[in-house]
Amino acid sequence: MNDPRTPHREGPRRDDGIHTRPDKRTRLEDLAALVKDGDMIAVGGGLSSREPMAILRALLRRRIRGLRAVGSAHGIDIDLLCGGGAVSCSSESYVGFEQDFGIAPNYRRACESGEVKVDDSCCYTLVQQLRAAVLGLPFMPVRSVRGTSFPELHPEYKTITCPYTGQELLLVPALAPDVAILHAQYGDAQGNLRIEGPPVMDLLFAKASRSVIASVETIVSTERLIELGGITIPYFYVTALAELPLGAHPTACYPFYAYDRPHTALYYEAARGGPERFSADYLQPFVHGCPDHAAYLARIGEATRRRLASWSAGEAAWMSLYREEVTA
Amino acid sequence: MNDPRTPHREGPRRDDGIHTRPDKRTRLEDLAALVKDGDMIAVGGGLSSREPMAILRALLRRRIRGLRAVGSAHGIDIDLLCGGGAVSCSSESYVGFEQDFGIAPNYRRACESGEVKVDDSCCYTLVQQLRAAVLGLPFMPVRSVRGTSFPELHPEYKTITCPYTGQELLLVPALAPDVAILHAQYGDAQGNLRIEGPPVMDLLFAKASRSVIASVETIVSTERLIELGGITIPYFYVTALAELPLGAHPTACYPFYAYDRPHTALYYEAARGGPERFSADYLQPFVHGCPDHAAYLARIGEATRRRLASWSAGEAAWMSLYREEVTA
Amino acid sequence: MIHDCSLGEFMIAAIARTIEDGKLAFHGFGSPLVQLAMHVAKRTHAPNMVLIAGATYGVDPDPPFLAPTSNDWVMDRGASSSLDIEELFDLAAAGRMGRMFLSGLQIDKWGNCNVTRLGKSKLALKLPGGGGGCNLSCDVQHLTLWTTGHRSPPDSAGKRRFRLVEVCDFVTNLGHRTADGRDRRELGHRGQGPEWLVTDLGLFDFDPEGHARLQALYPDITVEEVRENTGFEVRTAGPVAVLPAPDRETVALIRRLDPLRVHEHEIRPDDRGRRFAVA
Amino acid sequence: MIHDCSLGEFMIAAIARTIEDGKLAFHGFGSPLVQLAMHVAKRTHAPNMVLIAGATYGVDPDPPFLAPTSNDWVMDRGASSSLDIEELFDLAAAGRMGRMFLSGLQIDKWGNCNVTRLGKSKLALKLPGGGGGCNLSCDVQHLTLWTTGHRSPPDSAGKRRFRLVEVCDFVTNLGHRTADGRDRRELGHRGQGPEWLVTDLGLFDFDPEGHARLQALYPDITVEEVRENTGFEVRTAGPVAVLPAPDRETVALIRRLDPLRVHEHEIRPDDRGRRFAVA
Repeated sequence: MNDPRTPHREGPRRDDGIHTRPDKRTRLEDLAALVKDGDMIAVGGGLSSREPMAILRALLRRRIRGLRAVGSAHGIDIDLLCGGGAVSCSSESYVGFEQDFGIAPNYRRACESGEVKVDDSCCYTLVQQLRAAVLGLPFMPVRSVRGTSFPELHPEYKTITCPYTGQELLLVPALAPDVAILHAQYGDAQGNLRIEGPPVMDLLFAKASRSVIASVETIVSTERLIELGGITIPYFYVTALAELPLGAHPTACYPFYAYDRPHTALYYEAARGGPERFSADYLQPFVHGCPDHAAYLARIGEATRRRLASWSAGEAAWMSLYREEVTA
Repeated sequence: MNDPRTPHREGPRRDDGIHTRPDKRTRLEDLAALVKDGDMIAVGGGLSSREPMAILRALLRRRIRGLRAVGSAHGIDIDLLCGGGAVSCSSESYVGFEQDFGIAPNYRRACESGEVKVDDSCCYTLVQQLRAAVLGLPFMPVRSVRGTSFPELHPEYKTITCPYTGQELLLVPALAPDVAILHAQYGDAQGNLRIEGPPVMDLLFAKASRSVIASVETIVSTERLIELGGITIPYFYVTALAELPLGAHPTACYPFYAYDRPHTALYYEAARGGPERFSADYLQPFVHGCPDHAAYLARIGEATRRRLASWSAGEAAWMSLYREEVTA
Repeated sequence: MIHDCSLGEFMIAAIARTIEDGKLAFHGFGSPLVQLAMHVAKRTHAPNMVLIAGATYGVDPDPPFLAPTSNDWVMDRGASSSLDIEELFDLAAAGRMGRMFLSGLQIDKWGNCNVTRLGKSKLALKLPGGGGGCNLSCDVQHLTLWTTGHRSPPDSAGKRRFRLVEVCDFVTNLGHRTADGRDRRELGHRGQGPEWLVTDLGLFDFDPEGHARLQALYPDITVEEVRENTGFEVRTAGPVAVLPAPDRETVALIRRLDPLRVHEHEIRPDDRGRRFAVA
Repeated sequence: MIHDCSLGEFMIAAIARTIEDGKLAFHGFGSPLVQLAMHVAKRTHAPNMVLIAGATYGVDPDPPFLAPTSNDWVMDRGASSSLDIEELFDLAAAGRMGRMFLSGLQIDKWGNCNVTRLGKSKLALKLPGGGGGCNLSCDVQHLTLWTTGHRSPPDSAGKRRFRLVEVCDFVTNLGHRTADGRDRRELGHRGQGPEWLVTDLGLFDFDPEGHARLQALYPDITVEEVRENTGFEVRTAGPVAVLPAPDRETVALIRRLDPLRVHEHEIRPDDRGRRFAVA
């Protein structure tokens, strides 16, 4: 506490979820060290876009265990964490590879074996629970969900009679993840982030979580962020960040690169082949066998980077990235 | 209802608050006709910026009566409506002219005479009530407010014991205004709006209200809105709009023009002088004596428009608009 | 010159016909047939529909081609604006979303869908999960259900695993009645529940009790085939019609919208050879 | 060369000293003294404060000059980003806002403020209203109260209308105890209530009971003057100190930040002649 009667002295800092270190840049390994065994994590991006894959690989290299994953529509990110043995509970609303490849193999195996507790949720239920955390409320009301099987999975939901309408409403409790793990196109040293394209749940995750770690394609000046169109997530939500070009690979991070569908096909085949094959054909070459992000980039190769950047050459070039034969 | 067994026929349209007429452009007078006696209105903008003054003047010319005004930080907009006899209840959180001129004279008189029911609210209480409307919920919880005098003014607030924490919480009911009245810098024919600078409560008003009417400085193409930096309020929230350059005068609408402090001083002196003086010195010349917006613009004069646009010439020019002597 | 069309193209047209003009409609992700149906509707009979794209939440996009994944910048090219996830679901919760499309690995007679798990007490197969389907099934005014897996050929032991089942193992998305038979109208939800069910065999609506009711068939399908492949009693109301084939313009439009034939991924390999004369 | 400063400049420095580094702080609108205090703090001892501007909700702005109105683009020039109104109040409600500044036409012994109305049963004077003060007084971790109207000279009948009153006619912003004496801690609010009250006569903190307690005086003011101008018992804890004057750099900074002397509007005309030597 300051004392207005005397010149200013720095008081004790209480943690109130406001992050104000003027320079939050750090190395990937130090970023990953901010996630602890057993943490509830919220992974940004969605499906095949802007997943913080480089950070997730670093978590697996650290042999992290017991994560509880919450989020909406996910795919290779959560499947990889499951395949690496890092997850003990999933409250995601979707983990899969859409109609293109289908069911998520590692996630499915981990759920069916009992290694991962199946605690499925739904997008809006999660939105309301995260909102409750953002608003500092113990719960949020929801009209939907009643009548489905979800309340059986979630004894923490409560039913009340609305004092205004006399109707039944569901209450869902606040959900504050320990760490939000995000990948953005741009950031600055202070931790301001600029996300281009669909933000998915990233902003909500950033506001609801106790800490936020982020990788970005490139760190620029604050002025440059504003020139580019403005800041999506203000710095005071962000704990630390690292510059990791191609940090979302094999998911997309436009405008830098498109979704790497052939790599995802390779991943999927390895995962579908069972734990041993997944370990040998994917985890070893792309995760544990790469001591750092530079080694991963070298493994992926410059030709891949050029191919994925070619989407911007025009519709034909873009479409050719997704042609059937490419996935063979 | 369509029938997938047969070729398509247009079914009956139910009002679900989605506005899809492809061309929503209209004249100011038709826009104002969408507000009815007794409506609950939410006026966009805040304090000295982006108030939809031209629409409010048109409402007074129509001799509208019995409006209930809800909103956060307001000044000349609500004071003018009160001075014109249009308001019967105020749930605003603030109506005044800050430290610069002080108490709002017409608003104060109307409250003290009993003409306007004093139903003051607070910014976040309103945010939560509007949010409840946006979310289709009967209420939202609030932790604050308890212990102040506001619950005495608002018997509709309810207190509950939180089923999660055992703590007391306040519930505030949904508030869905009949009409949101907004002024934006840009719009297109479909009704997309682009607001530059602080959006205040405009977006929340647009989402919570049954209909949305807007004036804009200039109507451009949808493509141009995107080039300018994107759409703030998507078209399907918007009922109708009119192009009214200088439609926020005497409040600011940057980047087009700054706040007209001398005009506001003139307004304030007239209002402080009592109802007769306000009618003679302000309502007559600037509202009832101007049959339309063009007449108002002529009354204000081209020199004023040039003066207010001069802010962009640099800090010295900008500051000179707010020098003390200008207000004399 | 287009003379015939595929099952996928036929289904897209059938789904498109369930979409009204002037309403806000949303497709989820992983559902190219529905994505295409919405684009067809917008470009034919429903020009004033508000088309919200799944995953990107782009408003009225005009993608140059369909990508094999929904959350791709391809999919929101040409959008005039985009919603965030909160706004999208708030619109539904407030009763402002006119139509949404849902499916499942199990769909029961009341239109409940299961995309969560097979196996009631013991987990036999973990499915990907329903995304926002649970919430939207309650909130959205009208639902169109669809599946490309109605046909359930017997396995080597002669046993069929039905897609259309008597009771779902888990109710991810709410239909007209809960697992214990409660009418959804008692629950006070915003939405009125499933209105149509479009399958690879035919079209169902729902009777006043909330039970699926066969209304029409593809030209190459019989009522008997539907009965064989359905895990619940197949009710009808009078004679069963034949679904109208799409016209040539609609088929041409679909081919232009999906040059990579992404939607064929949703069609079972056995059904990819079915051809239908266009109208 | 700066040798002395005005009451406004002295008060700005005193308010600035209540602001911590590394916290999120917010000034409302219509309060130039507080706006300037926040900019002074940010540019001196609290460089890592998150400075949120009232009305514009700009984050860390650097206005070229103070405008006479808070919701002016002048006021958010140089901001790196801006919050919307929901986000700003959510931050407070979640206990993440470190400090806010509140005032009133009545401030009572518990730090309750009235900006709504004079007259208990009958409305005698309608005040502008509290904006978001009611919510923020409950939610924000620490409050600094301020007023430039502590001095309450007697009117022609010899009667004083106190700014610092025994009981507010209406509690717009919550202090340490409710009108009926309940301790705010019983209410479970996020915020800890008023920490400091800076007036034109002196500085108060609050004792363990939650009652205002005189801590320090301006160099030209006596305890007796404070008693005469205060509507409740003036408590003290030991000897009353003299407030430290701002240093020359701080005074120069204020003059650079507010070339139009907008903050003088807040100072009563009688007090505009008070001068103080700088430190």
